[in-house]
Amino acid sequence: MNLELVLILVVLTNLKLLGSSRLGSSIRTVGVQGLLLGLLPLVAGHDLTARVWLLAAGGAVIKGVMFPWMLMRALRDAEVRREVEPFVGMLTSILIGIVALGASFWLGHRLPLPRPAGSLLLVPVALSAILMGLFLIVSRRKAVSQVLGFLVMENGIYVFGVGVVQETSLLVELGVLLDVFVAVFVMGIIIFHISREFDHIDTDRLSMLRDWKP
Amino acid sequence: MMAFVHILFALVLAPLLLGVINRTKALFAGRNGQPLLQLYYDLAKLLRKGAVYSRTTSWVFRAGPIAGLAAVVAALAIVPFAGTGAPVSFAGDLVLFAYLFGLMRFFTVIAALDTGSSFEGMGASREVQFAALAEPVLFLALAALARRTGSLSLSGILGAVTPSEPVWALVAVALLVVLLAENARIPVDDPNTHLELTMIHEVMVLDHGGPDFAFILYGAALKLWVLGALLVGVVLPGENILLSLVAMLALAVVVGVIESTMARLRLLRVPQLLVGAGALAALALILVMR
Amino acid sequence: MMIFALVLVPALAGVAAVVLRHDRARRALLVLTALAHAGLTGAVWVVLPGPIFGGWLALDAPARLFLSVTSVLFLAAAVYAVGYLAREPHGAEKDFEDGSLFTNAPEAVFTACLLWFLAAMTLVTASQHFGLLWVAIEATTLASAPLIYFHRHHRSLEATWKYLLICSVGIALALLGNFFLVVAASTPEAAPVPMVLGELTARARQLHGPWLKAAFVFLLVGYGTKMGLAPLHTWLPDAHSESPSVISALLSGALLNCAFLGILRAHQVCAAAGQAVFGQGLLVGFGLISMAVAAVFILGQADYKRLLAYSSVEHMGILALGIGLGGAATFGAMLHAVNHSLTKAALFLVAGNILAAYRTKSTADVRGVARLLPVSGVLWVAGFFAITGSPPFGPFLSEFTILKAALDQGRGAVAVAYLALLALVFIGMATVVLRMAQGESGRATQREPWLAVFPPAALAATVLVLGVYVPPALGRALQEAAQAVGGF
Amino acid sequence: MNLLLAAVAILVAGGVVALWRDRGGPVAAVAGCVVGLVGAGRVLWTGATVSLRLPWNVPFGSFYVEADALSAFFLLPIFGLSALAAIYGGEYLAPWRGKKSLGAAWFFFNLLVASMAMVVLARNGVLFLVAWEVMALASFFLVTFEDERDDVRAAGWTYLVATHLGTAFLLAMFILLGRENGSLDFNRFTAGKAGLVFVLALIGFGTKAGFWPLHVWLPEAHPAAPSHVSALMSGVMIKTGIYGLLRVLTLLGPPPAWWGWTLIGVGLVSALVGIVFALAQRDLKRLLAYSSVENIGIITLGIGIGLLGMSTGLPVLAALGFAGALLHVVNHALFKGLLFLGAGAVLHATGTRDIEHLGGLLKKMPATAVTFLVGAIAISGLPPLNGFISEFLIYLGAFKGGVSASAAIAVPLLAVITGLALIGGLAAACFAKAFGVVFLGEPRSDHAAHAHEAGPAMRGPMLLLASGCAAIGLLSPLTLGVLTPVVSVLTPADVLWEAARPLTIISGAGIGVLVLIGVVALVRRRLLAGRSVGETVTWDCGYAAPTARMQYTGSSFAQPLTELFRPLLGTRKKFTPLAGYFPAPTTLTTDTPDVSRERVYRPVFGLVEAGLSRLRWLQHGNVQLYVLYIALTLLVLLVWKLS
Repeated sequence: MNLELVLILVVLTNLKLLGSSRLGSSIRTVGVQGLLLGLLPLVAGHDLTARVWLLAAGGAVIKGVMFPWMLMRALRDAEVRREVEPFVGMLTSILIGIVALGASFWLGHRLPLPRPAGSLLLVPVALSAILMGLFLIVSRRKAVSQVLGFLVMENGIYVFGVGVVQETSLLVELGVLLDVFVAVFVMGIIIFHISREFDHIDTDRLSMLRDWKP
Repeated sequence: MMAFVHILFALVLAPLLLGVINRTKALFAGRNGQPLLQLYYDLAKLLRKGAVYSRTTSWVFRAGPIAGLAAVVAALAIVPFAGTGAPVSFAGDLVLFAYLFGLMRFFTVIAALDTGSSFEGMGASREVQFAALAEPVLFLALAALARRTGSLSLSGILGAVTPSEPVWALVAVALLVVLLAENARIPVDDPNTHLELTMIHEVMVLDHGGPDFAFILYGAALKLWVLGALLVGVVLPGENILLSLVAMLALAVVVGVIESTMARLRLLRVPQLLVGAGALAALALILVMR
Repeated sequence: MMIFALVLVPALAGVAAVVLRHDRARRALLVLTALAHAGLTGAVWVVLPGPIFGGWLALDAPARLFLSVTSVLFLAAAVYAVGYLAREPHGAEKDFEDGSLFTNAPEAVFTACLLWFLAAMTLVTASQHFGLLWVAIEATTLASAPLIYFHRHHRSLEATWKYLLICSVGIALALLGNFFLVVAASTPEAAPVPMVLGELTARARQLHGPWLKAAFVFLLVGYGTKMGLAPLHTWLPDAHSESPSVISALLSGALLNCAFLGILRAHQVCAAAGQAVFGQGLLVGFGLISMAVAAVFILGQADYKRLLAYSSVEHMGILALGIGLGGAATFGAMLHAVNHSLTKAALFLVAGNILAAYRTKSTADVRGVARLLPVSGVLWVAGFFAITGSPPFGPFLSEFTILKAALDQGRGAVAVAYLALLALVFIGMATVVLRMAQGESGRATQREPWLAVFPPAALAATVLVLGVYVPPALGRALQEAAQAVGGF
Repeated sequence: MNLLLAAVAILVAGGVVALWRDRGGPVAAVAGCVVGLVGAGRVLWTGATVSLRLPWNVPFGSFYVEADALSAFFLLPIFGLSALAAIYGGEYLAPWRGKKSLGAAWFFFNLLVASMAMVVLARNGVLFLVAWEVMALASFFLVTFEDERDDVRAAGWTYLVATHLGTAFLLAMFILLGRENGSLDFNRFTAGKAGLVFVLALIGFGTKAGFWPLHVWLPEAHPAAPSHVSALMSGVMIKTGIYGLLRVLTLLGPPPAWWGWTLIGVGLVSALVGIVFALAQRDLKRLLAYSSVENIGIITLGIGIGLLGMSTGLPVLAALGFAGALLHVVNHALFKGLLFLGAGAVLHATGTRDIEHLGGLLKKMPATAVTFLVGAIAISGLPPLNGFISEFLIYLGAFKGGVSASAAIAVPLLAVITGLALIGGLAAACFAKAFGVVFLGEPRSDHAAHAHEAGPAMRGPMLLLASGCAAIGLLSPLTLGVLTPVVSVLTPADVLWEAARPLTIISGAGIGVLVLIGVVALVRRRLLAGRSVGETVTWDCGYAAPTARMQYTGSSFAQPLTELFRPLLGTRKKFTPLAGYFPAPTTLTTDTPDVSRERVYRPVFGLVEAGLSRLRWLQHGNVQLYVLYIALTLLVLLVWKLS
């Protein structure tokens, strides 16, 4: 199992996310992606210290297990199944995803790493994940899928962090993980409240607060 | 010395001018007309009368004629006559000269408003309108003369007149219009109309009687004399007193002729007349700038 | 040690607030913690504690400044909160806008989050390590989200959701920015530079240019989202208008400053690396855009809490502009940060009183505040004049300083835009605020609770004093802070 | 200096005290003003410039105050009129006692006086701006004293916005002045970019002074304020704008000619527009406000002539222009203060400012009427009162220039003279209307019919001001002694004595006129002694039952002139013409809103607001959209900065 492969799998999972309308499967996909990221520290060419193992384990558990579980619960409370009419159709989404991929390769080309990392794919993949995550947030209606988008973005950053950055201290990385965990946790709570308050979780209808009176 | 003589002349002869004007008009109308000294008789009679006041009026009404007369007498002290300087003369006295008439007018107007009569209000309103337009003309004319002669006092200006130039003619015409307007003569106002609606000056003094009215008539006569003296000084400089006096009478005749040959302008046209006079004065000003 | 205490005291107090049973005890705890924190902060001014954790935590000049502002505001807010919580009903209450029933979050949660919020903000000010700074800022988001959702009705829910999502996205970008910074710091020729501010600025010359620029862009956008720079400000009016006024006061007065501090740190590194111009150009741009956007929404604003929120956007713009202009403007920006925090907090607290008395946030339905609530009315008008930069209040001096810097540098266009936008905002606010304050209220004058008027009054008084006299100690602190971020 | 600062301190302290004991307000105000008058008088008497400079702990600030002749000269009307206004206000505000907090009113009153004094004394940019803005705020709160009325609130808003925008220009101006030396102390200022600074000063100070077209706030705010405040604002506060302009001119060095021409133009237009609009008003205080625009115009005209004299090397022109302007500042403070106090007395007695509802008040309130008449004559610039003196100096300056200077300068100057003459005529008409319609004839309404004379505390100040008008008019040569050192701050003034010698004769003539009046009056009395003096109704063409409604109204009195200036006024008429042989009763209503307000400011504000509200869709409410903003911003920055 080598780095390149993991990265490519990450990209594929992202594309699948863009293409799928079933929330359940999307969550599972994100879970898979999480597990892949768990592998990342081990294959990124660091020397395998306890720190790296810990990082891998933490990543895998939180990103691969906790998040999907929490989101699944939120989904159950909200009893919704699929992303109905998103702002951007599935096919277009995939196309845009590919465009984003291209863009991130361009960006990666513009930003050569001062010190070569494990793979040339690292930076573009990370950036593409971030862009696709943003795109998911912008283009989807359901709160859950926006959280998914946020996670994809987060994962992209994680890829970059783990793959490129060696020197960050464990404390910071665990802090980051913890923060993200709490963030998703709170989001889960809010989603639960939303579903109770509005008996739907379409965030585009969460737009009472505005200064534009059409 | 001479200066005070002139004041004496003015005080004595001013009413005569109106007599002359009326005789001239009578002549044109083929009437005998009233005697030359009619105004003297009127004054004498009025001064001997009592007075009747409207209950509406207050002390302002009584003060009007007094202040008016005082102001015009003061103005009289500023105009030179027959080339000799006036008793009071200083740089910029022409401003004081003009503003004394303003003071006179102000009191006449508020005295008129004091009666609460709509007719007198109407007259007052017209008076201030025409005066507001006549004053700039007067100033333009005087400015032209001041520029030409390099002096800022009436005495200085009239002392240095060289009437051979066209400028003086223009100024003279402008001053004549001002004189007619200020003294409520045709073509601006008809002194002996009998319809209040058409009067300006007359209607303002409808309610005055007795000594007050005498003051008003006398003040009006003096005003005519003062402006006349200015005009005569412009067209006919020279030391010769007799000549100047004759010129004054001639001016009265001219006014009479104008009154007999012209009709009173419609009130809406009067501003145009004054603006026209202003144009002449302005032209004079441009000419003296060379 | 002292820094440690500053962070730990509120954190532990927060835990205690969860376990405590009685409301009174909890409120006492809140005020006591605030006092303790303020006391410690005061002590910091006397004896400056040295850095700990190998320089990860330290109180340099900017940190001291922002820490003090935060602490003062929190004290005022805590006192106000006691009265506020006492006023708030416990059972279900009727929403005054659409009449739906809703309940408040349990007071324990509220107080606890409030205290953790303070802890997080303290950590932000104290942390010199970029990673730690990021963690702390994200923590402020998480701690404050439940506070915004104190009134559990759908509007505050919506506001919280937007706040959480938008800020998380922004913060995530900031995280990437941090990683970029690490990359920029690890060049092959030299040993990698640790992420501690001191080290970075000291060895800034060997940072990798393009990556540093990219890092700055990401940090600016990320923390800028949190700071409320337009067009990233979108969460701000919603959160401020829907959260309890005491929270709005803290968000506007303290939290935005913390995000601003994050940007300042990044700017410090840029400046040290000789990339100052690059960053300053961006800051000037963001500053003017923010002021313009704020002006757009302040003109004819129908909700007075949103009005104050947009005014915060405007003033964040002014801060960015000040740093962007650099030089003397940096001092102005620092001074303005202090002035704005105090004034805006006072205004939000007063807005809370008005809201309590009129039960509406719509400016159209509020009349005669000066008659109904004499003290709040006076504070409302005074605060308006202060926030719009009229003498003799503090903000005038800082805004004037920034203007002077702009003109002295010959940036006429910037100065003109700055003045024009300030004037626009003034007109907009004057229209709303005066309409509210003046006229007949149609009701009998109310006696205002001491706890509700004293905190804003104290803050307003401070602003007035700062307008006519800048204490030398503060002046020095501002000077040092300005020098620390590359100005003077 | 100490006396002046003490005066300011007394005023501020008294203001604070007034918050608790409002009766302390006027007392402290009078006390402070008296002390201040003594201080200012000392400066003018000794002719020594006193100054004080203390460090002040704000950015670029220093507590640097100085009283030279110019400052002291402006302090005289400030303190003098304020003291009288305070006495007057004590009685004027009495009806509100208990209904409103008079304490606040007096707090702001004293603050206003103190800040005006500080504006004149300040020699540091920050200090000046603080005083300037405190002055604006204090007066704003005084204007909105009756804030339960919509028109008052609207007026307050207009005033606040106008003054704030004006201040913005001053900020820039001071910074530019202090740019080279990095200090905002006046003595460190340098005249770089003088032209720009002049323009900024013209706009910034012109807004406060009320130059056309920056005057829009003036006719709104002055009527709205309580009358003693209107008197103060119109009498002295707007003069601080003139002071500022003069002070800046002293810092800018030798002026180019175009500054002079600009001021002359601005002054002429302001004066003409001001008086024409004043003629068209039927609200007494609004009329007075517009006439303030006119007088400010005359003052500006004088300053312009002064600058022209400096730039063209005609010292006489310069000295006369400045002297006239400065003297008119004091004169206007006297008679405009007097007139506003009179208007206040009328309002106080009748409850209306609409002159069409007044009339016949002379019999009800004789003292007010007499003083108002004095003010009216004086403001019309008629001899023998003070208005004529200052206008005469300006006339004389213009004439001297027009007579001696080259044509390029002379022609415009003589045109200016014509303009002044027209303005004078219109002013006389305007105030004949104001006095005549309000005080003469029969009462036009019950309000007027049941009026009562004002109390002693209100009459006293009016009498004092009236006698002030007479004194300056009849003793004008003495003013030169005060004016010369003040003028010499701006330009060499030694020529002034020579040039202004006519004042002696003028005052003589004035006294002469008064004597003549006395003589004629005596004659009249002798004549009427023992003769029948009857009473009857006014002659109305034999219609013997005149009613008050048959009187000429103010509007109809002014109609011929307003008709003449219709294109300028844009008066709106609503009239349904009579029809048929037996026409139904019909009405004619006219109103004259401010043209620049209606045709310029309102549309512009409307456009800006409409344009900006289009951008509101930015805050659309969709969180997706908001995240999109973030993404786009990021992409734009990356693409822009990294490629």
